[in-house]
Amino acid sequence: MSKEFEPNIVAFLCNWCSYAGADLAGTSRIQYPPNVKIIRVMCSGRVNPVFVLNALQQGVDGVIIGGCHPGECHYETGNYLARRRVTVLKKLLEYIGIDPRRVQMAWISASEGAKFADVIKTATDEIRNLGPIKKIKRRNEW
Amino acid sequence: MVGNKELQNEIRKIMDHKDVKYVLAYKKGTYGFQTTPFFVSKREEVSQVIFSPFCLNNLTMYIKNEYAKEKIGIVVKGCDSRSLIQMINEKRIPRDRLFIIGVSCGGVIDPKKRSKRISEPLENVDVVEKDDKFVFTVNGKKQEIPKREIVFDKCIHCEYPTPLIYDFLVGDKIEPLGKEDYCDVKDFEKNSLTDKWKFWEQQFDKCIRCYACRNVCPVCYCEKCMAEQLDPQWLRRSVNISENTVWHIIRAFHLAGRCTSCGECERACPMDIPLMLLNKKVEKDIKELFDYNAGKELDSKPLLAIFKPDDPEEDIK
Amino acid sequence: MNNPYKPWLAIIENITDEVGGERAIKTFILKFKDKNIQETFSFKPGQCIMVSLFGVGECMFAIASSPTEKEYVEVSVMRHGKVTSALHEAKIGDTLGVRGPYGNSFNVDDWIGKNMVFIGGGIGQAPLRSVIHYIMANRKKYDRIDVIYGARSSKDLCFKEELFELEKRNDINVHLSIDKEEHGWGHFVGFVPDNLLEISPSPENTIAVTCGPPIMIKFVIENLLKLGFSPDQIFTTLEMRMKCGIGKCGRCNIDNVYVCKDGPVFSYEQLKSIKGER
Amino acid sequence: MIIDKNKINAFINQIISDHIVFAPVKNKDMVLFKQIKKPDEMTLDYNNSRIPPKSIYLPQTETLFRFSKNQNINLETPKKDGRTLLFGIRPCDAKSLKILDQVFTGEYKDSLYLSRRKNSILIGLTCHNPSLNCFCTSVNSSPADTDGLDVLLTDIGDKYYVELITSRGGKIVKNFPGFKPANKEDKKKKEEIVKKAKDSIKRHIKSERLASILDSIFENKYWEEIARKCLGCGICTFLCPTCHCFDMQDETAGDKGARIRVWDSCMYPEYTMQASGYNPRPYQMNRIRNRVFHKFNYLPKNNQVFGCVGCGRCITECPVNIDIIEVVNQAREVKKDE
Repeated sequence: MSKEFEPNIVAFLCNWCSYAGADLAGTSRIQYPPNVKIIRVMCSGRVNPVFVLNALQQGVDGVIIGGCHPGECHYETGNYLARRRVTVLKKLLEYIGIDPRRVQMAWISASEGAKFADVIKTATDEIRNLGPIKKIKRRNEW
Repeated sequence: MVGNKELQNEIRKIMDHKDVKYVLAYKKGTYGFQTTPFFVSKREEVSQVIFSPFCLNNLTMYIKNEYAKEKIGIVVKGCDSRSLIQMINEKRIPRDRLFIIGVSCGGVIDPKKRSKRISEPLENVDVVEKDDKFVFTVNGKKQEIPKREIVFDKCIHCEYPTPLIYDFLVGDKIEPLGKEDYCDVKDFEKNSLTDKWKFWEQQFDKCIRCYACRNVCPVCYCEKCMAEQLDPQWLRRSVNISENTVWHIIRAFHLAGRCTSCGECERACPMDIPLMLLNKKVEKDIKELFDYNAGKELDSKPLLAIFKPDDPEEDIK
Repeated sequence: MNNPYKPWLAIIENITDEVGGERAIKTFILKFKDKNIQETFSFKPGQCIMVSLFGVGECMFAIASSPTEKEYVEVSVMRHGKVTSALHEAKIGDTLGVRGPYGNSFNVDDWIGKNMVFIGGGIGQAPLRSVIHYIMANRKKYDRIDVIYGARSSKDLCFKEELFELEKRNDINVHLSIDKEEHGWGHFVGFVPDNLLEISPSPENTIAVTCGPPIMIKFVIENLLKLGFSPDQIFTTLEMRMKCGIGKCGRCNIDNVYVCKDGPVFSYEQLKSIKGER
Repeated sequence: MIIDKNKINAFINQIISDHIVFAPVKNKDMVLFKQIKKPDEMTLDYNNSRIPPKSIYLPQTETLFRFSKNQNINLETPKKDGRTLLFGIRPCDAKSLKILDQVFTGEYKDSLYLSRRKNSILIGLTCHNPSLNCFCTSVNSSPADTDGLDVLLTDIGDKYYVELITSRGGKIVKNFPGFKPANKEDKKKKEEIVKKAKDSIKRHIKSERLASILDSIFENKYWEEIARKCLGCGICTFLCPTCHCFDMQDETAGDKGARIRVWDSCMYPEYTMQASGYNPRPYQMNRIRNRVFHKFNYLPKNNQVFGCVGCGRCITECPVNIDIIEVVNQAREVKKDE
């Protein structure tokens, strides 16, 4: 390959913390990889595992779920519930043979612009190393 | 071993109550070793009721679609009683609408294992339990087979041969037959990601998406399953490895903390997909991570609707 | 052998808003992209076409225009599910797929020389419109013509302008109705079956054709029988979920008939012997 | 004709060179029809395949046409498959394909199915050891029925007895030198084996006047009784060799997509659910009755055949022991509608 593989990453960010964190990273002009496409959700607890799987099916190489730090959820418990779900889902993915690093979770507060950039950077590097997703991607060959 | 007479008597007692719609039990099936679910609604039908090691259906599956106001009687084995506890906890059916007849069960016979040992005749069959063996009588000829070799895998590791919930118990309480050590899951976990995928790819490739695994499951009762949702359509209807895999991940995930390992999905699967290997994995994880057991005690809250502030979070940044 | 599932491409030539609101109805004028197909596409009143929106799906609609109109076909669509909603979002000039015509038809030739009574309700007027237009184009061949049509309210009337125009003519009798009293409504108020009794057409040498919601059809047929119509003088159409449109996919059977290819038109005489859910 | 068993592999090798060959392949505890590249991939020691070979001609998922949605919409029919040969199909399944042929021809011809059928040769294998739930003899068939086949092989020990049924079949046999004329002994042996197979079928449907009997009990509560324990899982329809119902769906990715068809089942509530939410067959009772009637009333009325070939798959695989033989036989005992 002449060009290095660049992963496609989708980040589901909660409206109150992580999305504001991403916003801060932008206004503070902190550089982070352009591989990530952000989808704003009201709470990390809104992220249905189906969203994650569907993203992978559509050829996204990695998914990041960003929520408020434990104890700081705008809805009090959403991120705790998301944490349980994502933990179970990742274990299950690994068991099926899909690298669990393709699904990542991070706590990013509204003031952590730098952390947001850092999370994206590390995740992008990690997922770049994993290579393009193949296993549950739709082939779309009719 | 459960006496049919005793069981029938209990059912008659239930039917004496005025507001009983029917009693769910078993009767002899249409051929060979088969038994079949039986909705007993008339007294004169009670004499057809049986219980034997061929009674493999989890009858609680029929409760999930039952919205009647009357009471329902039901015969449950140890494993089935856990489904019932789970359904009561999920408020699918109130406890006081049920008359539960527990039957102690020394293991049910796996038809797949059985067919490799004894070919199925049309009729004239019988089986009795004798210590740790089953004695089959087929057309007058007797054959002994050790239980462990012919019961379902779930029975080998059965920790609850006596139902955990019942109004009447038929048969004596039985000591656990084995211990769930998740050895199959642990063995499988040792494989590399590539080998794991290779295995599941082969399994899911067989899937014909009949959704028998869902329909037979006592706790799969969403009014509209995500698999049938059209707008947005998460799952395409085409049968290929991508959609099949996602279906099986979602199915296993939706049963996290709800599956009680009754094994009906795997038994019903027409394509022999080892679904229990998937369900057991989730069961093991949630036991380790959250110290959670589905369908063990009444009034426990659903796994994914509760949390502890110090739940494990090894991978979170 | 041609692929029977592959539609021809057609362009939306015009869109008319018939009814607004939640159960909106629009009428689409469709023209085949291929001139040859437009010229050779022929159908009989009562027949249906499958309309496709690529990427969304397909739906069967009764053709609402007359076979005598060779330049285009018309369908009237009520917003209901996925495909019809998407169709309502479509714009003039959009390309869609059309295959057909499918199903049987009203036997307009057998009815020559007879009186005709059309009883329609709501969107059910669409297939009737095709016959009415056809008969008006061949007016001399038929005797007296009555059109009884009603909807929930004046806003829900389909093909309104057209019906008001027809009303002015003296070679056709149009009887409109709405379910509930409305200010300024000069016609009948009440349900269509009641309007039918009010008008009481004579069964003598008459054919009655009815189409509309199932419950309306049920009472219309009851009332027609009361008026002395015999079962073989009454025609109606049936509806089932359809996918293939050509009797292969299975789902539209009622008893041993497939509505898509053996229907949708049935005489009440035939319907009486068809058991099964509908 | 006959062919020695040890020459079968050479024969298969020859046909593989100019056909896509499907044959029974073992997959753990079940057998499925798969494309084979080498003769040793197949197994001929089997009762019947779990999924009927209808899946070769009516694949579970099939592209009807492709479209691209740029400014100009383009439609394209998928390419046709090459010549295929199905080796080792059981007579019941071959008969089922004839029933399906009737469905897919008629006024509107299904070119996708029919072109696959037209380009396919069926070499059947006599069912010398019918399963417990086989009842082909009740539905106008037998373990050595030649209906729908091009060639029928019967295992007579160390060789196969070969019957040529069509000229297509004759051609393929002629092209391979391993086939020899049969003697009287071979023929006798074959007849014995077929008779033994027939006699070993223990289960039967009483099929006389069945369509009219069913007509008279349509409204009976019996169907509710049958449907009560039904899961509505659809295994019986997916695994039925004569069930052909399908759903059609559009799939897209970017500006490209396709309309596909996938197997559907009349046992599902969504099957008849209309966009308005109205469902003419709302209960499992309606659906199971439709299934039984389709097989034993509608098809006999419309096409003069039973929609059932007696393969027994629906009985064996039903998780709750709904047994079509009993369903039909007991239906005869039910009180007639008023």
